[in-house]
Amino acid sequence: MRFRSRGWLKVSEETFMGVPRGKIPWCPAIDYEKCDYCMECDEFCPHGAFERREGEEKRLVVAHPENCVVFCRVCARTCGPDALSFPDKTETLELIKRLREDEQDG
Amino acid sequence: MAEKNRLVVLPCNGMDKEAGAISRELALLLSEKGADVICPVLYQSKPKRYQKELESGKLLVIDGCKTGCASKLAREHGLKIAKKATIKELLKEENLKSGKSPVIGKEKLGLLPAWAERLEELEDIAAEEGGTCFTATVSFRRFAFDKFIFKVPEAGYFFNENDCWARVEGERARLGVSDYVQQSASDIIFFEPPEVGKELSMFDEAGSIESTKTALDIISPVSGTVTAVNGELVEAPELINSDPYVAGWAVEVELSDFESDRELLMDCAGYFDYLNEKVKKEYMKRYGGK
Amino acid sequence: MEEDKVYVIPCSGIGKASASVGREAAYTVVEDERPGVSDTLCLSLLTLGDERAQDEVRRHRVITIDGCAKDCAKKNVEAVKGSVDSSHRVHDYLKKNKDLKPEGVLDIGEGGRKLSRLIAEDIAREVDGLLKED
Amino acid sequence: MGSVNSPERVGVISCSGEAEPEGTIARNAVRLVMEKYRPGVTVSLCLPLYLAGDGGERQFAKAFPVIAVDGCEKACARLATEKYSGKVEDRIDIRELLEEWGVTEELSRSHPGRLEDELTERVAQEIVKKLDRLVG
Repeated sequence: MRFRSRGWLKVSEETFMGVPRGKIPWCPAIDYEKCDYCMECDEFCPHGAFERREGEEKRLVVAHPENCVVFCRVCARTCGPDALSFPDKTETLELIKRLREDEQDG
Repeated sequence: MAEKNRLVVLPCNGMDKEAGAISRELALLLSEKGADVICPVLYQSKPKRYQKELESGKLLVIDGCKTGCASKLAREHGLKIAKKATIKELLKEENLKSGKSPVIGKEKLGLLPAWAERLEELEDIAAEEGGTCFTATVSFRRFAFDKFIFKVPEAGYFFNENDCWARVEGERARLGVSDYVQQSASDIIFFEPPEVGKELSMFDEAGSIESTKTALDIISPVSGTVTAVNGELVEAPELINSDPYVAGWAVEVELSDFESDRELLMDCAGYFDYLNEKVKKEYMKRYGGK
Repeated sequence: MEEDKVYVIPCSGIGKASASVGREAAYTVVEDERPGVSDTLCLSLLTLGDERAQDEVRRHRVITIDGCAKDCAKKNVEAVKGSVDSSHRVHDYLKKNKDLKPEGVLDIGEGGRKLSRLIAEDIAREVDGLLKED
Repeated sequence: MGSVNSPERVGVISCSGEAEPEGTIARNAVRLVMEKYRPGVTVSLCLPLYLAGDGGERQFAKAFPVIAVDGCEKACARLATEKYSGKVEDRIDIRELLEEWGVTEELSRSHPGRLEDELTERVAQEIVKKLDRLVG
């Protein structure tokens, strides 16, 4: 499965469900023990969460976690060696609920 | 013959695994108790043969495994599935697994009479009252951006910020993706449905779609249990492009806690404004605010 | 129906690679596979109601190829003569050949070219069938 | 229907011209302008969608200026726009241009080679000129 990034889908919301996106720790984590740098995830992600680093030890990084769409995990499916993991969804949702309350209070 | 509520059983009849053999055996046990049995093989080539039985009785579908061949067959022929069981799940309840050999194991044979009784008493999956049949006409609000026209329903739908909707009627909801997803993903060529019976928490994946440009999950706006998937959509995923809010529904669920889910969702008016902003912002980001 | 030729009419889609694939398939049929017995014409002439083009379409068998589910080619021909003899959607081929995703609008790439050949083969056979019928 | 709420934009509609080499040049030139030379400003309109689409193309052509890029004297792109939406702001006739440039070689509609590519580039530049005049 190969997909090219297209600008049309490139969107990073400043907030998600009323919470500043930066406060929600949702993005993939790369397990560098497993990653074989096939770059399929980067090829796929239309939102530009990943970035390639030529000549560095870690040739792929999650450079723009804020571009990652909260609750989207599709890139993990493109990963052959299963090197991508995401935060726990239920915990993330609980956190968002708490932050929403804070936003409303404050 | 033609008494109402008489069971009409459509088993999977899989010949190559134990689960298939069990579904066939169960159908035969039920037939001894007076149910009509549809042979899925004959039904495929001569569906008319069973017309009378199907018109008069209530359809019980027994699938062997998750592939759900019997359910698919029923859906393809537009049959209304009243009751449904999956052998693998019944086995799981007993902490048993389906064997690879098509010969039914002894310990499992012993369970079958009790299961047959259970299936006779099985409750209908579709709510019969309350009119939860999603047939009401939907009207839309529209806004234009460039040559694109975006549609959002006027009422009855709830959205999350992943651009997925839930159309809620009573205790049930249909789920799908919004017109925006349809337009930005472009032509959709695959729909991978979730399992019927799958428990969904809010924001769980309720199936996935793939277009010529990208792939994405349908992220459920609600929590509940999947009671049906849109079989037509598996055959014709482009329905999401032509009619994302009605014919392009993906999944039907029985809601488990809509009152609390709803606090986190946008209603139609809210989503209309949200989408308007999103489209504009996206454009600015792409072209630097020209 | 006149016997001499079958029209193979692709859609005019400009924003999608699948439309380019459809056009490529049409050219393959009318130029390489079945020259002389098949031909194409500009869909826009039908959209506009050009009399000569409409007349051609009415007098001959027509096969359409569409790049998306909007079915412009099919609909525009149907608007002239009620029906088409056969219609194809590039995506139906893509569904069966997932690995042949076309690359871009201007260059459909190797996958796109293979896909267009599959469509062209089917259409060439249909052209033969339609000519025999007449 | 909500109002059209987008910044300055110009629609460019290409003749569909499947049967003519000028059609292939027209389509590819519009695509070049849209992708490479003036992204963001250029919105390409698909001609048969005037008839088969959801109304988005017609709506757009009513609200924004449109340049018609025609392959030949039949001027489908211009005529279709006039029929469904109103007048065009500017127009190009590729066959006319080719005459002007003294191109007499036979061109291919299906296998564009170096000459066709070069002509496509030149037509794209013509479109850009007209576009820039409109946007100011």
